[in-house]
Amino acid sequence: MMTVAALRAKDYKSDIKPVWCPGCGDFAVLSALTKALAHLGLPKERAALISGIGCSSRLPAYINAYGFHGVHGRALAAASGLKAARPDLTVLAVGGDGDGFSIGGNHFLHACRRNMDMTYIVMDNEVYGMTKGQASPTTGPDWMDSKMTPHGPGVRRFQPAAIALAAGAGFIARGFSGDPSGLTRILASAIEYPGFAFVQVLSPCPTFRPDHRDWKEQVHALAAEPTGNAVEAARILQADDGMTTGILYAEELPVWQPRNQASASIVEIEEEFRL
Amino acid sequence: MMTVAALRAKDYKSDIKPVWCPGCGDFAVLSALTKALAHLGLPKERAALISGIGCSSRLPAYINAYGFHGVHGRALAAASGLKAARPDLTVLAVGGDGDGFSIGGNHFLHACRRNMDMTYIVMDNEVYGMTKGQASPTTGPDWMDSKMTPHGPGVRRFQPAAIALAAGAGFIARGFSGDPSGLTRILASAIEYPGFAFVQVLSPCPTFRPDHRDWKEQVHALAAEPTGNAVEAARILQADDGMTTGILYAEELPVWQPRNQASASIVEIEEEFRL
Amino acid sequence: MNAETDQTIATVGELLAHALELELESAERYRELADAMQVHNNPDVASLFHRLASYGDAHAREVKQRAAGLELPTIAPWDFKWTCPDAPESACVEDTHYLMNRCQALQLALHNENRGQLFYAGVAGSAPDPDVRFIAAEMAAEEEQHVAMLQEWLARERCRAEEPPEDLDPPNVSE
Amino acid sequence: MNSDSSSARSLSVAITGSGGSGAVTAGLILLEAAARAGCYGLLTRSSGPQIRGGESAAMVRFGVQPLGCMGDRFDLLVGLDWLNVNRFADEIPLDGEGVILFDPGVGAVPPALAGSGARQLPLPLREQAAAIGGGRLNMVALGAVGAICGLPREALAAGVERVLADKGGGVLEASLACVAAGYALAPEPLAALPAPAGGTGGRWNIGGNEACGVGALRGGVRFVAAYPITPASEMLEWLAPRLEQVGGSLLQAEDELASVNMIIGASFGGVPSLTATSGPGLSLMLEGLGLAVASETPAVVVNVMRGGPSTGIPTKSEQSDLNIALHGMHGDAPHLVLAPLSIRDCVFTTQWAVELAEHLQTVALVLSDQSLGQSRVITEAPARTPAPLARRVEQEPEEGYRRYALTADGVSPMTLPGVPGGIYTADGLEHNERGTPSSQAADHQAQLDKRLRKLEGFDYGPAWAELHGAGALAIVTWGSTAGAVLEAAGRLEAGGTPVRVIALRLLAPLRRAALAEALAGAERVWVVEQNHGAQLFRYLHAGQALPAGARSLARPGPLPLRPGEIVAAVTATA
Amino acid sequence: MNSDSSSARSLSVAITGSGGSGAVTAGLILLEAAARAGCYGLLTRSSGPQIRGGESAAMVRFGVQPLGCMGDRFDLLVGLDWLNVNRFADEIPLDGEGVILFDPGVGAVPPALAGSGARQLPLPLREQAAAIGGGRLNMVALGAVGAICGLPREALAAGVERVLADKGGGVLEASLACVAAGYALAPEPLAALPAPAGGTGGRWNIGGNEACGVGALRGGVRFVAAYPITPASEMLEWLAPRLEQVGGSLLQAEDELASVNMIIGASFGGVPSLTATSGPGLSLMLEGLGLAVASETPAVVVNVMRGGPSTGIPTKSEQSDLNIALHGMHGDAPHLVLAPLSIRDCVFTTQWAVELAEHLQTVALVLSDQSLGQSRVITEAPARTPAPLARRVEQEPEEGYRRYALTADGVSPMTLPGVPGGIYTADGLEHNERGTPSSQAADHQAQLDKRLRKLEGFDYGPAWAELHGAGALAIVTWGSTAGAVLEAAGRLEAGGTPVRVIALRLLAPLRRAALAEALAGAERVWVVEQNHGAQLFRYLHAGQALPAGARSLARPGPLPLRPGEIVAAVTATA
Ligand SMILES: Cc1ncc(C[n+]2csc(CCOP(=O)(O)OP(=O)(O)O)c2C)c(N)n1
Ligand SMILES: Cc1ncc(C[n+]2csc(CCOP(=O)(O)OP(=O)(O)O)c2C)c(N)n1
Ligand code: SF4
Ligand code: SF4
Ligand SMILES: [Mg+2]
Ligand SMILES: [Mg+2]
Repeated sequence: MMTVAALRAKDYKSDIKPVWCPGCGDFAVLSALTKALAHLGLPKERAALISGIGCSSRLPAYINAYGFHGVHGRALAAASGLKAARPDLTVLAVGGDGDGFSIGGNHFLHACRRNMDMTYIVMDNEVYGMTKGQASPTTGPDWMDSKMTPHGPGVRRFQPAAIALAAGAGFIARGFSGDPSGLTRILASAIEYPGFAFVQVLSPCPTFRPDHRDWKEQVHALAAEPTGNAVEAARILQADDGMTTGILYAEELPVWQPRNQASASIVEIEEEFRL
Repeated sequence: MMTVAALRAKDYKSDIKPVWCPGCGDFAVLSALTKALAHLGLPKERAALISGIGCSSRLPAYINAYGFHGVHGRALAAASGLKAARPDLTVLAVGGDGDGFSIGGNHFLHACRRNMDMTYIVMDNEVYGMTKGQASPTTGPDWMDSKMTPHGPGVRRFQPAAIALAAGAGFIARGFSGDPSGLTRILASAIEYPGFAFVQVLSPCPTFRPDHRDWKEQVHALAAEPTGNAVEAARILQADDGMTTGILYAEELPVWQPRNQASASIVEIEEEFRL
Repeated sequence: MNAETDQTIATVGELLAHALELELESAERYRELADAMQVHNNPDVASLFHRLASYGDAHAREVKQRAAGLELPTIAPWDFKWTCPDAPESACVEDTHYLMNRCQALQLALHNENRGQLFYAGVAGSAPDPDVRFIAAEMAAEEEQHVAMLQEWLARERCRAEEPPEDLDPPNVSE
Repeated sequence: MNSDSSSARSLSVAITGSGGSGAVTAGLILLEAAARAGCYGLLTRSSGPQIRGGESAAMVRFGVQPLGCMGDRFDLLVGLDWLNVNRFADEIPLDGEGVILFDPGVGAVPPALAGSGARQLPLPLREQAAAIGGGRLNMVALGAVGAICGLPREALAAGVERVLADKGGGVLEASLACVAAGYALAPEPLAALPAPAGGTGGRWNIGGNEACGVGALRGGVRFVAAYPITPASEMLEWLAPRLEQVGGSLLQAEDELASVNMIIGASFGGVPSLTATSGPGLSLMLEGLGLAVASETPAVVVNVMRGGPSTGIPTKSEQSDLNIALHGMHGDAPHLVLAPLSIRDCVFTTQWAVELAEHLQTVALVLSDQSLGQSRVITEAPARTPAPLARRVEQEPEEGYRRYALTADGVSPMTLPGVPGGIYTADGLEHNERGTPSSQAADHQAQLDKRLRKLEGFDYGPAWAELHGAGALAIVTWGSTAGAVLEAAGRLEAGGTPVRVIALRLLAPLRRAALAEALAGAERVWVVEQNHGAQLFRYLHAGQALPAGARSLARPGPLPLRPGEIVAAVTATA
Repeated sequence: MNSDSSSARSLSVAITGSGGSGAVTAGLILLEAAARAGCYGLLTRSSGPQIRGGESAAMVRFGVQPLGCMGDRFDLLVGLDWLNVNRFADEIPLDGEGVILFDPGVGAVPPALAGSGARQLPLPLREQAAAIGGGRLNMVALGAVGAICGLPREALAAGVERVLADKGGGVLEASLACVAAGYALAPEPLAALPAPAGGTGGRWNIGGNEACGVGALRGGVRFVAAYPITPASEMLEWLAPRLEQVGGSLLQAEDELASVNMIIGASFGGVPSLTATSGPGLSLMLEGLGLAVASETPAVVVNVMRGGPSTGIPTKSEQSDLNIALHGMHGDAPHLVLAPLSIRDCVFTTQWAVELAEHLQTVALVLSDQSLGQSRVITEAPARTPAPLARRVEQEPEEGYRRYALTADGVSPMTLPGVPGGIYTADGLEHNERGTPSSQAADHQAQLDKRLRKLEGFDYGPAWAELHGAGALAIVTWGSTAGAVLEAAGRLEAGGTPVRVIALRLLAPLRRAALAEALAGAERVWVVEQNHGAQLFRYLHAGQALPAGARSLARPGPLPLRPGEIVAAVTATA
């Protein structure tokens, strides 16, 4: 009960100063994540953060935990390998909407199916921040501010939550960087969830999407309790406007983790070749 | 009215003999597809079939139309490029469950979203036939016949139809190679559909999945009319057992096709650089 | 944004836990902003935020002293009883810009201190426990001083609207 | 302060400042102004790791002759502020002849710069800017720079008008006023270039990425699929609306695996197609490119190189992707590799690459780099080359048409979807002449021979390299480094050492005989390139194209190779 | 019929037949039987394009000395039927000394075979098989082959028992009866090998893919992520259950982009990790491998080469992935490339690759190929090598730990997640010693130098190559081709021409000094390899490691290089 918490959020912050633009939503994600880690009291050297490439993917270096800043789109693959080999670690994959849903879409699908015990945080700003503001899969069809898609991408948005559900994820949540407490709570639940926990964070990019100031007005918390019924969730998520925050679906599903129980020596195994 | 069709299915068959195992479901797909093409009366040189790698991906060479047998998993990408550049052609992408849902999963997601006017036929045998019988994304978690996954893949099946819907496809159907007429009808509708039409064909691999002889008993046609309501479809597909055949969802959605209308000469464009 | 408490704060321990969180959070956030400004070559604003952060530190120390001997409850980050999205005194990140000037930074700080003040005033007005009300009122008064101080600084600042708001240079690209 | 000692008389000015100070904008205006004054010029830039608002530097060099590289030193450094300026110390070499212009109000010149011994020229820039509504320090500084460099007032005004044309809100007016104030502020011109001969007639102000875009359009590219990546994105952003104007299109793909396969699909459809990327993206494209080689589908990739390996140094230039470009595909997969030798040459080389790829039904990789792609140049308008090489398309195929027929020149006539009687299935599996998969030794050998023959046997004409001079000292180089090498050669020649320069534009297939001829009689051979592994040097040795005693000057990025460095290297052992 | 003329006295038998005829099973039994009779042996196979039920051929060679390749000719061809047998004509060279064994009931020997002049030996195989319940022609033929080759009856029976051990339903019994019947059917032994010295003691019957698996386990690999691909899948299928037995695991990934990044993740976690693939998969892994190089994360890839480019000839062998293995990553990305020299050597080379990758914190590519991977050998049990090179792990890092510290040997001590005080973020961006991203020239140069230094400076000992002989004629080769080269050398020596053979196991970094020493005094140097582009020849020239007059014998697959072909080439110009 009544004690001052042993670890504070700032113990999980590294001494490297973010290169993010002041005002970037990712600062709030960094802060919420450190709070969630502190709240859970995880020893910092037992957590590993794996990312791809993008502004958001710079996050691991800002956290005082082991980190791997890999290549664009492959954070989930590297995280899955790490978790398979080192089930003792708390593994978090983090990145952006481009990293996770454009180039990394396939790993997203298969990580949802595979349901390894890890957390995946996508800082969704509906844009490629790092490369100067091109449309990402979550960008609306009519957004015309990128010269690469002068008429707007013209394509239906990628629906991360609905796709995660169809792909088999058991924990699906959406947070908003403008609601740091709510986000902290979601992140803590996600990390605690035994299995693949997917958290989409609406994390605005004031530099390339100044229009997202509106998000403050648009987000709304899930009215009901999160459902554990996938069919019901499918209906809800298909109809969702993409701005509903909270834990949208949570259900415990069989977790995949390789069975690595030593039972033979190599010499024994090699016997099979002997004449 | 009562006339003899000008083109018969066999006009769409090439003179190359399939390397498929006798009994392979893909023969029925080949046959249904040539019938559908004949029924639609498409000039054969105006159709192009694009595939990846796998037993099923060998199909283009067996059809008397232009074909591209590309690399594993990229059929939809090549098909999209072709359609973007040559909107006048009837473009079909074809392949297997490994090709389309494992290595090609990302292009599947994005082709569904992009909704270009083409047809995608996946011959789903729940196995990698070409490489001798490993588990594919649609293989059940407990299938233990591959030495690569001796305890079975242990992972939830990939749900092609539900994922296609979540990703934004407007035409989603499932056929069965054991029901050639039903399949022909579906394929003809898919080719006619203006947009991205996805057809999953349950096409058994007697060589590596002899257990799929059961499919004949398991498939069942969709009871109701296909819905055009995505929310309703989400509910249905999430609850679906994967063996329902028919057109599962069909709704016209905005088709993406680049606007390539010449309006300037290169010399005019170059003016911008002149001092 | 509304800085009222959405639930009642019942005990002195709870109030002090809130106060401590509020000050630590505010210091942390100002420090983060200071770093961001440093990284973005805005040393004036960076030093201002550093200064504000050090006030937060000092206040946190005061609260700790006040709490000496008391056991403060552990409150999950999301269970703090304020309805505004975050601790009242922590700056709203999305309102910052690398070209912001001291005036804008002070306005942002003022806004936060105001919210802090309102928070304590709210508790002082509504808590059932008179001890809680008393301490909260004291803290509200303290916050009022901060507000006054910031207002004074702001007045000293020759705030000019014509400071160029736009960066004519293109953004950098990387990775 | 004196002008450059090289044969190309020029002035080099660096403008530095932190986010929002407008260093780059000032640089762009200075370049345009110099151009309007009749100069040739070059602008490169550098910046910190921040996305927005970081420190940046614009480096402008202008002079009376075309410029292919930055100089060894700077005549003038303008510090709009000193925040984080140390980052650029390596990039902006100053010496006792140089001048540092600054406003004393922004603080004393930092030791790293002051230590150069450059003369300090404090001017009340800020005060002037403050006096003008909406005034900015960078514009006042720009005015002063213009005066100091002896640029006409009107040229500066014209430059401001062009670069800030789109800005509203009185920015233009305020800027003009600031420039005028700055101009008035400056002392006598400290340096002036001789009045350039001729007008500015047909000259262009163009960046390398745009120039590749122009080359692509000229070459006939009408479809581009791509995924954004630094430093190639500007090419795509330039192309997207313009392709549409000429009846083509650009598709932003989900990743590079998609983009390369998309252009292969489009090209199979008969539309010349291209993608642009940088190292990490190129890595992902190799499987697709191998397919294009094997299926003989034309495909062009412009790879704008950046520091490697892996994510490396994305914003800086390096010539370290030669290896992957030459050898990155599995199996024996001969293809074309080209490299533009200057920003202007991006137009020609890209156009040529497209035409060659189309004609030879193969992959052409164009190795541009960040130093070309993200820099701007003032140059003569690139000449339009006549009679493009076209794709050999069979419009009325004969009965028994064989897509992969074994022809004497190795090019098998191609049909396009839509052509009756030309139906075939393209394949990445080895195949016979009809395209049917085959694992027979004879088919494999025949198709491998054919795919090599069409490349080796083609007559590429003189464009395989730019040749210069005829000394006993030969310098072989490639791509963007050519500019610095040519300037070094000019200096050596001015100093009495005749030099021959062989700047390779066509890297693969290696024109061994032509190179041998170009090297004939050379007594000392140097190979100059900007990478760590001496990739060209090794490649030339691999082709037995270098004499035994050849020497390598290979240095990685991010700093550009400078003429003086090259002169020093090749003369040190003379 | 006479035994091979080479120094290794051996018999070569091919068994062909269409789907269901059991040619491969018969071959596997023959190999095992020969082994039990005290012979060394080798089995390769070939098949049609059908997935299942196509024509196939098992080629078995056995003899009294270890065998590293197939011979130039076959002593005996057994035709179980003649359907599509022409496909194998190139692969099974017959001559007038050879014998063709068949049942006349399956039809006359096809002209392509009959034309060889081989003696025809019709036997009533079918009749015998029909006489036995569940009897099969292939087993009768096998019995006859055994008798013809002079193999003891018991050895055949033991072979049948081992290979068919798992089959139920009387298959084993019927097969034994058939073999006995066939044995009785045959005429006198037409050939017999001299009684082999020594027993079969510690010998193994193992395939190359399995051997790589053994090497991986011995090297400490405990995590594998992979995506199936021909001809590497068997390695994965062998490893999956066995990894588990030693406390590790195998994860079947969604694609190769995933698999390579998964092993990087696992390796970052401290677990030695590996993936196996073939050309198309390797192409997709290059970006990930560049990341492993830059972030200094150990990673091993066994690339089982097949015919290229693109999908190429997936079921056939070729050594054409040397280029991509050496140079396929963008940027300057030095790493290790190794190639096993035989099936047996797959064990050592893979183990060594793992240990080197771990120790040097880099990527090791192992270039196996289809001819190793999918063949089986009877060989001495591979010796266990002692004292593995381990990863340099910092268990108790000091304050201020620097992950990428600049050390004298270039290896920076690594911490693993879980170690307090060792926290760092691995990065593929260029970085400083701490791992913080940096675009400064000094950091880039220092880290590039370090990553090269750790590879170049390491003492690899004598295992970099297998050296043999000391003639004035030197043959340099690599990988699987070593077997044919060594046999060719044996023949040349038997013919009075001393030859030295340098079979490279470590291809990168190139051990230039050691190679120069090995080549010292050689008057004629040949470089022998199985690809179209003379990739090794060019690579050695690139490293200036070959004398000017060196000659290349490079020929693509699918046919294996044969000893006679090599002898002919190197003596033709003698
Ligand atoms: C293979 C590859 N392709 C492209 C890039 C260029 N690139 C870097 S980050 C990025 C997109 C970043 O967008 P997102 O993931 O949404 O992150 P954000 O910057 O918005 O946080 C791209 C395309 C790359 N680094 N590697
Ligand atoms: C990049 C790459 N990885 C792996 C392979 C090997 N491969 C060929 S086909 C195939 C799977 C085929 O499965 P599927 O698509 O379901 O087709 P099927 O044979 O079952 O019809 C694989 C893994 C390849 N050719 N290329
Ligand atoms: S560009 Fe956008 S996403 Fe990137 S740091 Fe700046 S605000 Fe954040
Ligand atoms: S292996 Fe299976 S999928 Fe492939 S051809 Fe045979 S039956 Fe069809
Ligand atoms: Mg983003
Ligand atoms: Mg399949």
